[in-house]
Amino acid sequence: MMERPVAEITIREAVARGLREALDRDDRVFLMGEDIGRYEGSYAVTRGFLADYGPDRVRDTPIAESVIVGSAIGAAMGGLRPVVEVMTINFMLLAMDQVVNHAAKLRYMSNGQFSIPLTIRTVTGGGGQLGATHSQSLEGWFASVPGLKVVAPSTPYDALGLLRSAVADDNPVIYAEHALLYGVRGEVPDDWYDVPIGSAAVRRAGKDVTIVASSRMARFAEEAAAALMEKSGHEAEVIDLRTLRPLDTGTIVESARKTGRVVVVDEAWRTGGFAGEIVSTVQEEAFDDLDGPVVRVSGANLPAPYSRKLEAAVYPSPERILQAIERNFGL
Amino acid sequence: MMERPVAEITIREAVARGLREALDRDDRVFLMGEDIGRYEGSYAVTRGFLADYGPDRVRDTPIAESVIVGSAIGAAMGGLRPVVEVMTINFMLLAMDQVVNHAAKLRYMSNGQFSIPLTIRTVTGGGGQLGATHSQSLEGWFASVPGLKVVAPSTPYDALGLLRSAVADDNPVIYAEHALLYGVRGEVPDDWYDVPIGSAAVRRAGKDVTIVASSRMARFAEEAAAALMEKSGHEAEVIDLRTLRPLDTGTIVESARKTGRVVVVDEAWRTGGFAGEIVSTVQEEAFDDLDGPVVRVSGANLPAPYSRKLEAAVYPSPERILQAIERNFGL
Amino acid sequence: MNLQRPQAIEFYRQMLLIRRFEEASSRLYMQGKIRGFLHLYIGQEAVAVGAIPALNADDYVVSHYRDHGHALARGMDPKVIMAELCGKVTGSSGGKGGSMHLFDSSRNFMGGYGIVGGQLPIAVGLALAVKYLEQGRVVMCFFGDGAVNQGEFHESLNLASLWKLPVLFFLENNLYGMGTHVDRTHAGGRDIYLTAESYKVPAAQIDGMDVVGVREATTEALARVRDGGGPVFLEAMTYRFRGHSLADPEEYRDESEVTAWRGRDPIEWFGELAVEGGLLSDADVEEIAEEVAASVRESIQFAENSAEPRLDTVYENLYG
Amino acid sequence: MNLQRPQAIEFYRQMLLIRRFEEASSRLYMQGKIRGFLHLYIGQEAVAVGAIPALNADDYVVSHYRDHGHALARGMDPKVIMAELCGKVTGSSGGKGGSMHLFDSSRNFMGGYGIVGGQLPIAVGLALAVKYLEQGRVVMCFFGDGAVNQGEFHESLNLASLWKLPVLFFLENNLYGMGTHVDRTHAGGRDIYLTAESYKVPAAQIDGMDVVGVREATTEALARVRDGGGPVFLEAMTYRFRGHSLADPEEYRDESEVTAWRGRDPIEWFGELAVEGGLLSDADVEEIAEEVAASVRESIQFAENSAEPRLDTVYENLYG
Ligand SMILES: Cc1ncc(C[n+]2csc(CCOP(=O)(O)OP(=O)(O)O)c2C)c(N)n1
Ligand SMILES: Cc1ncc(C[n+]2csc(CCOP(=O)(O)OP(=O)(O)O)c2C)c(N)n1
Ligand SMILES: [Mg+2]
Ligand SMILES: [Mg+2]
Repeated sequence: MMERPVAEITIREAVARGLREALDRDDRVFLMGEDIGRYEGSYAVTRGFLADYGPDRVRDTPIAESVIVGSAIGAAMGGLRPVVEVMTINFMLLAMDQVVNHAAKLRYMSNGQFSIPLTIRTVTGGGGQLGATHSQSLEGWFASVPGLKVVAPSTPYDALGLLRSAVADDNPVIYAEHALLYGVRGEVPDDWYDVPIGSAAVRRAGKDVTIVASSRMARFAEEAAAALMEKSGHEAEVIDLRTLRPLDTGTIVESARKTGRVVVVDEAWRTGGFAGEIVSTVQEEAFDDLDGPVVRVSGANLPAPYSRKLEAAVYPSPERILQAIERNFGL
Repeated sequence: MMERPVAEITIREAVARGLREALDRDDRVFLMGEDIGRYEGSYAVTRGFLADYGPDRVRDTPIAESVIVGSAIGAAMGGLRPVVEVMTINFMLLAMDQVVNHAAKLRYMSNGQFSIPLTIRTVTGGGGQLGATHSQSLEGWFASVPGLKVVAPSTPYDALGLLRSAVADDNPVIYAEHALLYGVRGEVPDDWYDVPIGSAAVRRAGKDVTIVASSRMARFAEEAAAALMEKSGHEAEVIDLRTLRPLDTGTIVESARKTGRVVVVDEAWRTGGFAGEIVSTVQEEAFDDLDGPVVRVSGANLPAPYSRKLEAAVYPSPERILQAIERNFGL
Repeated sequence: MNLQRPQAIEFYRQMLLIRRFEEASSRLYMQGKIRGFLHLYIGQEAVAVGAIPALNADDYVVSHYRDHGHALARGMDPKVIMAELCGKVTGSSGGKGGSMHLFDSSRNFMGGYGIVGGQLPIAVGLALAVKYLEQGRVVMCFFGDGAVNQGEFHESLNLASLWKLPVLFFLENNLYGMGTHVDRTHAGGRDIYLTAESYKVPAAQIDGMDVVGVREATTEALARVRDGGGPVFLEAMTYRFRGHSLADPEEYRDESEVTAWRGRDPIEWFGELAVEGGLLSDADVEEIAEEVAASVRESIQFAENSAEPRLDTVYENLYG
Repeated sequence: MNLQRPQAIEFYRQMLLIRRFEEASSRLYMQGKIRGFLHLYIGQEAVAVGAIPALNADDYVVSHYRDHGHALARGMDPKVIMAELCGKVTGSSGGKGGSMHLFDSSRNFMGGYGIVGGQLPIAVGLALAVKYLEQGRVVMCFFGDGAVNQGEFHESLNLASLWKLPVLFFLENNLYGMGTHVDRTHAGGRDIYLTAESYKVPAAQIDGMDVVGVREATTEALARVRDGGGPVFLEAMTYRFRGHSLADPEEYRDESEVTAWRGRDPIEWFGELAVEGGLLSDADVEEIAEEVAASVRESIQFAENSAEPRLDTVYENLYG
């Protein structure tokens, strides 16, 4: 069989491609959000969409996150498959009730009479000096809510593959794009594929230590793994979760059993962060194989300060991951 | 010294007493919330308050959680010490932005120019067959936010002592009352005391296993400990966290080192729940002393079903705690 | 009163069914067979019965936590509702939803929402789907005077008006949100429909105790919504005769106010009028009463004889 | 124009300071010395300068993320603002806040809010404190046309009106929320002040390019608020000459619209008028320009020469 061509595109382009496909393949799909039309997206993902699909399918909304999300839920109940953009995950705080009390619960409370095929795209993460109100990583909260699914791609391949799965899913999916990954390039086949929700990727195989992360932190994990190899020749296995809910515990636990050493990297605030779920699961399932405690490398317990220097101090970095491995496991 | 009298009162009475004291002692304290005045509180905590303190200090609000909390934040910046009642923690979802982006961050973002001496009383927990939208335990989310403090008393003594500390605190404190604990009775001294925020209580000393919990789950833990003793003579140490943020890790870790076996009980959804924080901390700090993995007994990964039978299946119970101890530790 | 006999029978029967059903559920609550929060519709029957049957079968109804009356008026089976209130497997959600969260997809009864104001964006979204799919349907969305002050009210009216969506916003102004009088919660005053007009939504206030008037106003409003000009807003002035929920100590309303409104009981009032006007005979009234009583009895028996849900079904229908 | 020379000098100087300050911050942004989101106030200077200095020293000002102009008009030191924008330890928040989150407690400048609409409840709460403490102060709260559609706008106007709180709600209607025209976001239409009236809040629309008119309207409104009758609402029609932020590709506005509004430049317009009317001489204008340029230069130097915050201070001022 001849190999089909494979293109190098950015995550931004991968998301845009996924959205266009979704619009092309199914009339019930439409996009809705602040400044996605005329302005073409605050992160320029929907450039050209309004011109190509028109205002019925690419809907600019008022700045009113609660009714944006709530009406998308209603539209989903009414037979559509909305793909909503909430400009950043920080603004999801204004739509929390609709997400948690309605999107996540309507199917269960109606005992399956209604389902909510809704994708909420939103932008997560810090590191861009946007200050405390604009730099949060709240996807862990959503990942704790039964009824939701949560994905957070870190490559163009996954961005497209997971978007396909999200749009095809009959459940509400939070699709978190990292603000600082839009320009990341990677190969994406022309052939159709998808990335199933709930499957992690082993980015790099290794036998000495497991690094578990998602989104931008997964890229940091790869860098740390490369640096570790460089520095001491130790092999880190890097697991990119890709999906936070449902969590691919199988892949995590298998790796933990193999390496006996696990580092969880999480951009969110350390205390109460989703890293705690992974730590808990690993020590529940692989306790006897562990050489020592599962280590967390998390965001500091601080609102993000604006100053570049201070901000750099509060987020995980490849260096900090490497240090944690060295310090805790003597590798 | 002669002992001052000690009265048996309910948690409801303890909270009411603390509120009255706060109103009596400091003119800057006022109460605000839905139906706290004329209706006298949906859980009858503020009975008689409107008559005694008048409508300036006991303020009925419209049903508008965001402006209730947001205006309390503003009032705190303006020199008052508001004590807000958000009828239940489920409705906090509508005030999330104000709590997370403002109450928690204003002091830090202004580099200490402003502080937010605000207490938000709210009602948490399930088990009352109120259905999925009214049965959540979201205090763990708040406990993950830097800038907030979170307390969750389980006795009248702590309810009063922690309320005193909350009202005296210059930071925003989420004070979570469990819906099903209002009638719990306990001794409360007439003498002044407080319960400092950030200190857990060892409810029962033991050497065989540590049970960590808060709010209603702490009471379940005590029941389970008693049952364990009864059944097999094993001693469980019960730690009632009382405060979720800042977490009293010292008390937890010390006990974990002693017993080597730890169970964390959390009413919230298992995946991503705050229990994960405690598990992570314990295995980080006491790994070498642990006999086996830290065990979580949590709420099911489900919206709360209404039916009594189904609902009973999704929450932890003393029996389930006991079973978890027996199954995991062979006690 | 320009009314035919079959219509009068329907009005009377449906209102009485709601009344008797609610009385029964109140009794079951006292017996501990229904639990949680229970919000009765007693006193407001003329609104649901005047409004909802004016819809087509494929239109949507969106309610809040005080939803039994709306569900019954939409034709939901009393048995299935009662079973839900009792947490039985035969309930509309198999016991998973409860009183505040009734759903019936076969009747486009879209819920049952426990969060004050939370149903408004949902209704707007349903209307968006209707318009997008060119279905020609209408979404009738109920809410109380208390919900009007939530931010979502504002966001929803604005969006529906902006996008000219087919929603009939149906406010049941019973003067209280739980224990707080509307005069103490809404700056615009008691005439909330005036607030709606600021969104360029045509609005009117009607007597919510007069089932005939409600039907007339609803029919007119629905025609207007179907015309495609966007949402319409109706404010029905009404009163709940009982407490906010069965947990309500009810100490915030003057005896005299309650008595005055009870004097305007929508069922008695309509019954008397219909009998006087020769539309209903005393025999009709009695027959309907018996029929309704039987139906309610049947619903209780059905609920009590139904099984509790099986434990192993608890994880069902979380994801689809 | 009934205006004295000192006043004219002040108007011109303050507006020009904002303009030059913003131009400078734009340059520093291009040089990578300011980062994150940067929202310039250029074009809207007449609003801040007309409105804010009409306040007393103990009144409160609440702003949003487009806050430099408000901060400067309130008398915040340009050096301290510029240092904050550059993330330096000498900044108003020691570099922890950034452009969207300016604060100056000594001037009751209460922030700097990054969440659209989020500042409105805060302002209402400040007003509640003022009334509770009988301080006789006023809270002046700025927000944009985009914020009007947030639920918190509704909740805040309602509560302030209901409780008759001393807030002057100050809408800067620059016709766009980011890239979306107000006609496509607000059902009530472009005249948003009419919406405010439905909350029983006295409201007026004014020309936001005319600093004198803004001052007059503000002074009148403030007197009214101080009278204790509750909030007042002013809508200043204005325009931002630059993009929403420095990340804005600016493709959503017609060239002709931008040109027309630039033709109404509030600083040029006032300068010409004042010179024609003999209130300012050409020499004055030149002198002010130099003074302002020096002040801005000084602010840049100050910021650039200031140290970055020390790493070990990062945990400071989280809790008090
Ligand atoms: C967001 C939210 N806040 C508070 C409540 C508690 N609550 C339930 S019903 C109610 C009163 C609502 O009054 P109204 O909208 O007038 O409807 P009515 O009960 O009169 O039918 C309140 C405060 C809730 N369910 N949701
Ligand atoms: C809740 C929320 N949603 C979205 C944003 C992103 N955002 C920042 S400014 C803005 C436009 C606001 O427009 P307007 O209120 O008119 O103020 P202007 O920028 O014109 O001064 C948007 C959408 C935000 N900061 N907060
Ligand atoms: Mg009401
Ligand atoms: Mg604007």
